[in-house]
Amino acid sequence: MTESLEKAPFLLARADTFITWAQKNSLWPFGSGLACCAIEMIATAAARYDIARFGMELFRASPRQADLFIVAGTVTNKMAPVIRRLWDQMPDPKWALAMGNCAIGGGPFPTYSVLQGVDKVIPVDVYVAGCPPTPQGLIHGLMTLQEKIARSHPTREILDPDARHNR
Amino acid sequence: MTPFVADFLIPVGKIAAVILYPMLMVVVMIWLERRVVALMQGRLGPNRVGFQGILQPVADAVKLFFKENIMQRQADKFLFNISPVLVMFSSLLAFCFVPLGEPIRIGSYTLTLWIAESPVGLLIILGLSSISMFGVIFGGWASNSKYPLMGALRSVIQVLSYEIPVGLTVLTVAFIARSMDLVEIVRRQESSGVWYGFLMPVSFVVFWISSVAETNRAPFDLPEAESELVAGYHTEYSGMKFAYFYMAEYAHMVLVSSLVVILFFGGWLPPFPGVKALSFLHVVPGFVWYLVKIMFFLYLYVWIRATFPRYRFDSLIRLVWKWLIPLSLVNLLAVALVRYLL
Amino acid sequence: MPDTTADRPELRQAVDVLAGRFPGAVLSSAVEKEELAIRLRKEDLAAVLSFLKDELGFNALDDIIVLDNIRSSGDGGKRFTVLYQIYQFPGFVRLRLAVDVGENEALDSAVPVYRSADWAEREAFDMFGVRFEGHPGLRRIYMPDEFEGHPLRKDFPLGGRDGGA
Amino acid sequence: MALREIDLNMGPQHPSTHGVLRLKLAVDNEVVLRVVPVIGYLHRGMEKLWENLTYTQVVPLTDRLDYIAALSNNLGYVLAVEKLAGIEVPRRARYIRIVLAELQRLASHLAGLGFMANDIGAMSVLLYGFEAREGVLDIFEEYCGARLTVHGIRIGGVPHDLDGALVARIRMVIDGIPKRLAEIRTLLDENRIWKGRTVGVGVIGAGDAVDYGLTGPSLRASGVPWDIRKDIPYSSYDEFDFDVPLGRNGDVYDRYFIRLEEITQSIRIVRQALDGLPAGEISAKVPRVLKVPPGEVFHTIEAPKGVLGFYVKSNGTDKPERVKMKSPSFINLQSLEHMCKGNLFSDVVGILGSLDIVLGEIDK
Repeated sequence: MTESLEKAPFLLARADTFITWAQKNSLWPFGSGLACCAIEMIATAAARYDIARFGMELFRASPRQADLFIVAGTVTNKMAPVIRRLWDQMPDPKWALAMGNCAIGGGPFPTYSVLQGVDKVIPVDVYVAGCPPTPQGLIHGLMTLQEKIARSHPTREILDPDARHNR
Repeated sequence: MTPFVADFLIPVGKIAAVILYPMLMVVVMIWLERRVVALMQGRLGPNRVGFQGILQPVADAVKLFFKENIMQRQADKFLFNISPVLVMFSSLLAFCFVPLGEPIRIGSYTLTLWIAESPVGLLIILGLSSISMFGVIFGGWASNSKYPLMGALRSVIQVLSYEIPVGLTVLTVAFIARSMDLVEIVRRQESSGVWYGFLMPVSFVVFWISSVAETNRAPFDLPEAESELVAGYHTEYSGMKFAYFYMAEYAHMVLVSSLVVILFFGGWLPPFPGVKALSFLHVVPGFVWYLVKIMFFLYLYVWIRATFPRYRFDSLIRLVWKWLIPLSLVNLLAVALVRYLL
Repeated sequence: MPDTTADRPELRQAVDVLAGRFPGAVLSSAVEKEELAIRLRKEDLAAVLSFLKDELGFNALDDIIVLDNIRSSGDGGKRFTVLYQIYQFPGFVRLRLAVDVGENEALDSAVPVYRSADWAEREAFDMFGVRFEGHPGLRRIYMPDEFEGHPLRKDFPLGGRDGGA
Repeated sequence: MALREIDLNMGPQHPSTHGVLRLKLAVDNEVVLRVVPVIGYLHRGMEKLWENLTYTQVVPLTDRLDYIAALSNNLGYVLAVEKLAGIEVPRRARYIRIVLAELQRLASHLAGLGFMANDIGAMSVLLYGFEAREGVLDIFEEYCGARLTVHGIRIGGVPHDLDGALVARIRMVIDGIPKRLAEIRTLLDENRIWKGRTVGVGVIGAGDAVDYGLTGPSLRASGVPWDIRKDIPYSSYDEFDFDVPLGRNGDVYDRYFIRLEEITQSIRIVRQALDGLPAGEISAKVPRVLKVPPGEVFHTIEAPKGVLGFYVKSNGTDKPERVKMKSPSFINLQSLEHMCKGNLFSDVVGILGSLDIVLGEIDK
């Protein structure tokens, strides 16, 4: 089954385009702020930068309804299990964005209590560097994620559930 | 007109319309809300997908359709699955009884702009909107989680309390119109020459406030108060089931706005139906007047949401039991007295 | 810079009153960088604190600070020094009380005197392992309960015991 | 409706816990019986880290404590080190610091008011507050390139001078703020729902407030006149004319009002500082590797959240022996249970918002 799908028949390709169009234009972020970066994340949603333009202003408070996990801030060892659990509570398809140096690799805190990079507990799609990244930086990261989604093939994952894990 | 068209195509078309029309209104409403709230807050709002972002709700719906449906292990599976359907179904069903205008004559055939006409249409709609409350309760309870449970509890108390003033004010309209048929109510407003909203402002105000509360909208959005209860009764819902709750909420708002327009603002009648000098307003089709009025009340919803903080639970209940219910009782007596004397 | 504490007669007086009231309790007192610091005997801490609060009007506690003396106290000194930073207002006088405490000794809790000492003492316990007797719920505050060791001790490595997570 | 007591877990991920605070609540239906805050989910081991860094390297890390008011943290730490090392800061630098610190207070209060209003359901106020705050962040960006973690105050002085263009810009921004405040006040001040949610909610009396060690706007809302800028002036604050607004009832509404008033006072101070900006150096001569003679010092300043203290102990090397931070939010949060008990569940988020806590400085 997988081989026959490699070539992506015409109809499936159209379906992919349609589904990814919806997915990339309706990325509802999970309203999870951890530290400093959360303030810049809110600033990105506020009037000056307004990610609502991309249809992303519906910050969902419940992980069940979110598509995008913006890990905004320092992840400590105490918080890491919670992050993993929230990630598991999010329904597929889902994406993660590591915002800021702390989430990417511990940032300026090489200490006993800080997790050195959130990619140790959840898979990250896009990394946005900065301490904290500016709102422009975050928007660039979000647009990069949109491009990544546009290149994905959701129909394959629907027809072959194992493909999701090989993504 | 062949019997095939009259007996089969038109009913099917109407059934399709009764699903499509609310859905279309929901799409417009979601877009309107996000744009208008954004503009009120000095933002732009969705403007990337389609013309001015009008396709944004479509993208959201398609995306939600392809999301995973999470079912927790401890949830009551039957109730958990049935409640979004119940909510959506009752909202859509209510639209069967909402007339969109006077019957249209096409040759010998009369096309009615409603699916079902009932002498007690008003009661049925009120009953159906109460059924949607069960969806909320079941959903909150079946999730087997604390925030949804608290949201459901709040919803029960809130909706039960606010049903009373709604019922009492609807009675005043029925008294004056001597009918519970929605088409008849509009016709009476035409013949009496004055919209009931101006005749009975107290009824209108009480009905409008209570209806906003019944739809769980700001400032009465306690059952899904985000800063307190995360997402309220639908916290555990994902994917399409969540979309049902989400769309049903907007469908309910459209329904309530339609009711307000029909009961108090003359439905599809142009302004001042009795004034001869303004008869040129009849040039505009009734349906347009109807939509414009509904849009105005939907806009009010959005305006209120962008302006007011949220009520606290005790003051919410105090408002209804100490103010709205006594007020609507007095109002009912006054209307009955006037009706009796005239 | 206005001098807030040094050479204030009433402060001198306070030290004298303290020394008179609790003979032997005041081990030393010094004004450094315009701040008055008094070193106390461990046993008298609770009594001195409540005396300072009730009778001299030091009505608020800023913070409880712990120092690890492992590098400097090899010669039989005690491992930790606990500093109580208190102040009074109106009047705006600051005072620092210092108490030495060994690794296996416990201090009297300041919570009955200053309610704001609650979390500060939990922090001291979490970070240094200093125990406070009479505290209403002495448990870790920052680190998870199952964490081993006390991170701010000088012999605790920066990256953690397992060399960083 | 009698319901048995429910234990409710709020956080560490919850929309209104301002980050990663966790509250263990016991509620009976809607009435709060107990509130136990659990903190430490953002504990980054700052104090341990500081002991391994030089005095100057610590400064940028203080930005990450109270990240809504980074410059106030800079100022608190830098003043403590300067006091310990005996560095005399030029008067122009002190004035520039005051301009920056007061702008930071303004930005912090605007954000704080917004979060508080958002918790109570007035979503638009958050966006109005943030829009007004953006103007201040623009100033910081022009001053040193960063928006949030500014690192705009260095040991010995400030890194950059205020030139004419920047001064003009600051004047323009602070002239625009009162109009923004008026918008917020129109929405909230006399709003019945807002007053119902805030007046008489989360009351803490003056005696209890002092007993719990409350500081900052939350203490002044209870009517206690305790503002370090006035009472133990630091960094030339004694040369400025400003008022300390006081509340009467110590409820959420008063805390909201105090913040509004403090914004007005901050604007006053900034205007005075810009008008009287003295000429001269912007930084003292500080050796590249700063070695501080042995000693210890505890210095406090009035940060936007309350009294911020830094205890610095030096051992003669270029690294501090111990730096301890007394964070205002850490102390203020302790009084949460006192304020919440017996109130409704909905009030907890409002009270928490009115305390204006930042987890970065609580957890360090």
